[in-house]
Amino acid sequence: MQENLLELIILIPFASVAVQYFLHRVLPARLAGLIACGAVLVPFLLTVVVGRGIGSAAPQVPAVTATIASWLTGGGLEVAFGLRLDPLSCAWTLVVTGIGFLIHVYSLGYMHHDPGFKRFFIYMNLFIGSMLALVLGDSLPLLFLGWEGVGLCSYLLIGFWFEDMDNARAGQKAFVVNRIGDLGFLLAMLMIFQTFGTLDIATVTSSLSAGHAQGLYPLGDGRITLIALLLFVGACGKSAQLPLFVWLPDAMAGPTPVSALIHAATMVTAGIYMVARFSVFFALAPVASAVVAIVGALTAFVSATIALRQRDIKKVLAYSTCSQLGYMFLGLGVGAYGAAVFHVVTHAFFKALLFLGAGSVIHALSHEQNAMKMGGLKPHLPRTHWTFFVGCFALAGIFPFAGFFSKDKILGEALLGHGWLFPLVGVLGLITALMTAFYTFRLYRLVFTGPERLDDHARAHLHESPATMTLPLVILALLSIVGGALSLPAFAHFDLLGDYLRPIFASALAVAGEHAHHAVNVEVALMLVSLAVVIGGAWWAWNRFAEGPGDQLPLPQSGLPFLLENKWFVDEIYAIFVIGPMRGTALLAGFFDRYVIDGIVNGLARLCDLCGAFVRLLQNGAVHTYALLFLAGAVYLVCSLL
Amino acid sequence: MITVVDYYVVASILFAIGALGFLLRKNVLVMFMSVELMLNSANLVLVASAKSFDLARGSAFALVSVAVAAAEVGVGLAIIIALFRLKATVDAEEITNLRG
Amino acid sequence: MEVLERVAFYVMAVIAVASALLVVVNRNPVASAMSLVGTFLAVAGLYLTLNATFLSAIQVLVYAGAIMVLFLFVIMLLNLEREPFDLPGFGRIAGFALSVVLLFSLISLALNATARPETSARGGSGAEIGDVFFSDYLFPFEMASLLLLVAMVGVIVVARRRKPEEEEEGEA
Amino acid sequence: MSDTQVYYLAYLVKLLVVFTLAVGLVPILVYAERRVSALMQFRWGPNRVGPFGLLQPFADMVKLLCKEDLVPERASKVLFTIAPALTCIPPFLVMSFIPVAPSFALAGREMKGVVVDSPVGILLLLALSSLTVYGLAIGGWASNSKYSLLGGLRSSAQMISYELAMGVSVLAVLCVAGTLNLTEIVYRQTQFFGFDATSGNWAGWNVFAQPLAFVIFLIAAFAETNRLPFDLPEAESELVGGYHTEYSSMKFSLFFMGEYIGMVGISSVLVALFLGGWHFPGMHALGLQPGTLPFTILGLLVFLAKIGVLLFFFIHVRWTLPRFRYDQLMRIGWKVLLPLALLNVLVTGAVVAGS
Repeated sequence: MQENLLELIILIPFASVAVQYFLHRVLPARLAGLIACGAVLVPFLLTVVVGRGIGSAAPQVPAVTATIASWLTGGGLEVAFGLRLDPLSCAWTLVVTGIGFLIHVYSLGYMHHDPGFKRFFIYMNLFIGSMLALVLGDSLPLLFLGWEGVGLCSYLLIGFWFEDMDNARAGQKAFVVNRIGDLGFLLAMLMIFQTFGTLDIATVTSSLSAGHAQGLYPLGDGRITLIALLLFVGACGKSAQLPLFVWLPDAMAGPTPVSALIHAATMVTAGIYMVARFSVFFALAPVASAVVAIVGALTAFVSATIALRQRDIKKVLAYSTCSQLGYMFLGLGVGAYGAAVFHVVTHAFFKALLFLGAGSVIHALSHEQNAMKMGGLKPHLPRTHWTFFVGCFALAGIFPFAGFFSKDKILGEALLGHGWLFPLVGVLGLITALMTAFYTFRLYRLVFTGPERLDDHARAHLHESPATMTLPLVILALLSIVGGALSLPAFAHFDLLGDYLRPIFASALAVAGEHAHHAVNVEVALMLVSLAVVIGGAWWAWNRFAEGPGDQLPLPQSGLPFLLENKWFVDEIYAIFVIGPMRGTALLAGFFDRYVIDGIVNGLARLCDLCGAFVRLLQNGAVHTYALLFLAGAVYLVCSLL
Repeated sequence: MITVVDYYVVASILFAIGALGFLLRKNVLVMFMSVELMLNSANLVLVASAKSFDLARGSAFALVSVAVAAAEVGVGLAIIIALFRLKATVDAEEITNLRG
Repeated sequence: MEVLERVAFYVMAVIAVASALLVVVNRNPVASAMSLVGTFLAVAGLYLTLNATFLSAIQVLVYAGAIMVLFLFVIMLLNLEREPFDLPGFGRIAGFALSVVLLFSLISLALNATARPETSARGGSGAEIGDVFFSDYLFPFEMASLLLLVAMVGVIVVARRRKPEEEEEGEA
Repeated sequence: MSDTQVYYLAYLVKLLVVFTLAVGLVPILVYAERRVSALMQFRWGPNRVGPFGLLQPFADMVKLLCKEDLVPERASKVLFTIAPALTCIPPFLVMSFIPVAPSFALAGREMKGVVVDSPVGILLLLALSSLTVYGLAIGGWASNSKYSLLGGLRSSAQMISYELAMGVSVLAVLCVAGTLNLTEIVYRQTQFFGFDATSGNWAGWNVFAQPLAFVIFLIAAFAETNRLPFDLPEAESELVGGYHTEYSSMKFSLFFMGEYIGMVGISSVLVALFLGGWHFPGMHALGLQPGTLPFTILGLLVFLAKIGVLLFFFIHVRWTLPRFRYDQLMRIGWKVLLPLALLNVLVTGAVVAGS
């Protein structure tokens, strides 16, 4: 029963894609949209039903599994289309389908006038299906399949308005950058198969921890470290971490619901999911964990700095997403797996809320995205305004909004850790929190208060968004307010999410050693510190941008502002040091291909041509000749039978 | 006593005559008829052999082959008509170029 | 009775071979076609001597009744003349020689065969063939019907006289 | 004389009876045709030769035989000669498959009321009747005349087309009867209307079980015999005389005969397949013992009477209806009769399979 429901969870979105694809001519747009929404809502409800059944904490990781069909079989390899719903994937599935449903509903309004309405929902449902495959897949290949599937959908949706060359380019960029990460993932997968002889995730992790217990894989084992690092390369690509984060801001070229769903709430957290899924590997590889923590902290910091001066409302949120993802990796790196997952959930709430709110603003202003040309929208967009306001509080991490609890959990684990690394990344995170609060309220002030700086076209069509768009905003806002209750600080002894996930990370924590419980007053003190930092940042921005952008309006020509305005010149550096050499290599390879390889091929072709010229004499077109030869063959056969 | 071998001999002769007709005649239609002749001789062998095993089964085989022959003749004659319209001849030795 | 069987076999065999020869020798295509009808009828008779009654009826119905009428129809439609006689070239001489070799090799192959006892479990009546078709050979049976359908469509497409404007489109 | 010899002798007699029937009916038919047509047109018709002009057909025959036997120049002589014979042979052969009377016991054996009692009789019958077309086509072609050629082409096209509808309508009857043996099919009809209580199958005349098939077969029968309203192959007004334009004398009379024997043959098939063959309601009540010669002769007479009625119908239609146009003819054959017949088979098959 539960198995069948589990299968339904993943099959429904794909079935919906098939229905919409094959019936796209006859299906009315409205009905297609409703089908798409239903195809996300039903899996959500099913997940709730099935997920309730796995809550029991047994020594084994509680899970529901189902095998749809056998897939790859050959040699020692046996991979099935198997699904596995355990606490971790259940959490993710709920986020994906829950937030996904809200965003689908929102899209009904947002994409209402778009000629590609039906296409949009096909892609969206395909994305949901792929994401579920990624999360629910019980084997690495299926995970990889979903991984690539969401990548494809991301590409399709970034370039949704592909008539515009820039959008199409952004899609390509996302795709190519992701490939680099995927290569890492693929290599990791091969190494895992070589090491463990299976690709079943549960088997791999359990055999690793069992092997460690038997002394087979000591702490810091080279092979395990390498696998963990390669996995992290893949996660970097998908989750936009430091060297590979350049695609995410460009991905904002897609429709805003896409940004909310894929590039903030769900797909980009796939990297987190993967690292969390293989937490045992990272626990056994301190070096890899350190790399994760450092990269996460640096990404959080650098992205936040860039977000400080962005003018595009969506770009600010995009860099903020990178930054928050950095937090999550920081958490994973310092061993705060539960806290990282918690942050994924709350971040999904408030970042989806912020993106959708931004979308509502953009929608209202007839696709104006430049925050410098907004201002004073508060009275015009009341519902959008207060939900966005809530989102800002949550993102900035102000008590008692959701972001506060999750962020604080990560920072607490980092700052209170031992050794030189943990406090270092913790401090970086604290500075980032300051900047986060600053740019969040800068954005709020620029958009909703101060003098109106709209151009005439935007002002003419100014209107509050329809209910299909504001209703999801309200729901997400409520979630952003109360979401923190899922996992209160340790001293409150109320940790719903943490308890739920405990069996998943039990083995990893057993390897790394359970974190010591800190004294209540230390934790409270830390909280107060971070709250003070955050409120300080918010206050600073609140005052500074009370009257619009002020001195930020003219483009800076030098100094740090110049660097930040141009995003640390990362794209340009890539152009010179990565793309340039590649172009040269490609040119060389092209030359080789055209003259050497083609020369050989053409030579062979000419040889065949020559042979053909001789054989052609035999084909004179007269049936009788052929018949004669044919009969000669027949006679030969008959005679040879004699 | 008439045995299978006698039928084989008759079928062989018919087959050889069919082959002869196909090779010697220039008229596409007559060539086609020769092909039918060969097909018939093959059927004869089939049915005669089936007597030693399962006549119903052999007849069923032959029946399918008759159906195939019917389809083949239909298509073949249609092609010959189209060819005649194009070239105004049914002489196989004049029809040597695929290009119309 | 056995004498009758022998006589029937020889009469049919001789008619079959003789009219087959006439098919090849006749220079008039209609006469060839009529001779072929004779061959088919004789082969149907041979089927009767083999007890394949159903097949024999089908042979007459399909070959003599339908296929050869179609041949005749086409010959008339094209209004073919007698084929002029011309001297045999290399190809024809070779073809003749090959056919003779084929004849002798086939006959010797046939004579090499040993006659097995005629122990067919089932006869060739319609009911028994129906049994075979609707049990073991249902799929080939359906495929044959599909083939006929496809052939029918194909014939209509190929033999249809195209309208002048379509002709131009085709060439363009 | 041994029993076996008696049996074979009776067999020969049977053969002769059937064939004389076929041939003997021809002059009667010719006479009837002319008298009936005259009646319908308020004329006298032939009434000079013999009493009521009864000897007219024989006078006609003498006339035809005395005519000069012309063979057109550059015609293909062999084919020209065998064509009339080819039209006559198939109807004769068809007659030999018709069970014209019930069987009777003779010399301790059962003597069937049919010349050839084949297990696939109806198939062979259809196969042989389809050979008629060769006579017409060859006759038309061998005459080396455009009228004849067109007549021959038309006839072959027409007969192929209507054979389909005819064959498919017979299929439905076979579904009801469950056998290919004609004797068996007739025996299944030895009740005027109703079911056989023991087998639960239809046991009455097939015309009631298969009215649609009957109508289709009847229409196709007109086309197969080239009778009006389907006599396009020999349409006088368009093609002079169609395939027999160039024929005269005995060859012409063979064509002529072939048409009439064809009518007799197709009527016999109709009677055997649909109208109960030799059976007539109440004939068992006359007190004659089934299986004896008198009963057989009674059956034969019933059969003849039925043929007579059908033949009268043929003649009546000829002098009542105008001729179809060629495209109408083809349309009716392919687009009306064939689909109807197929539908009929489908429905019949479903009903038979269901019961």
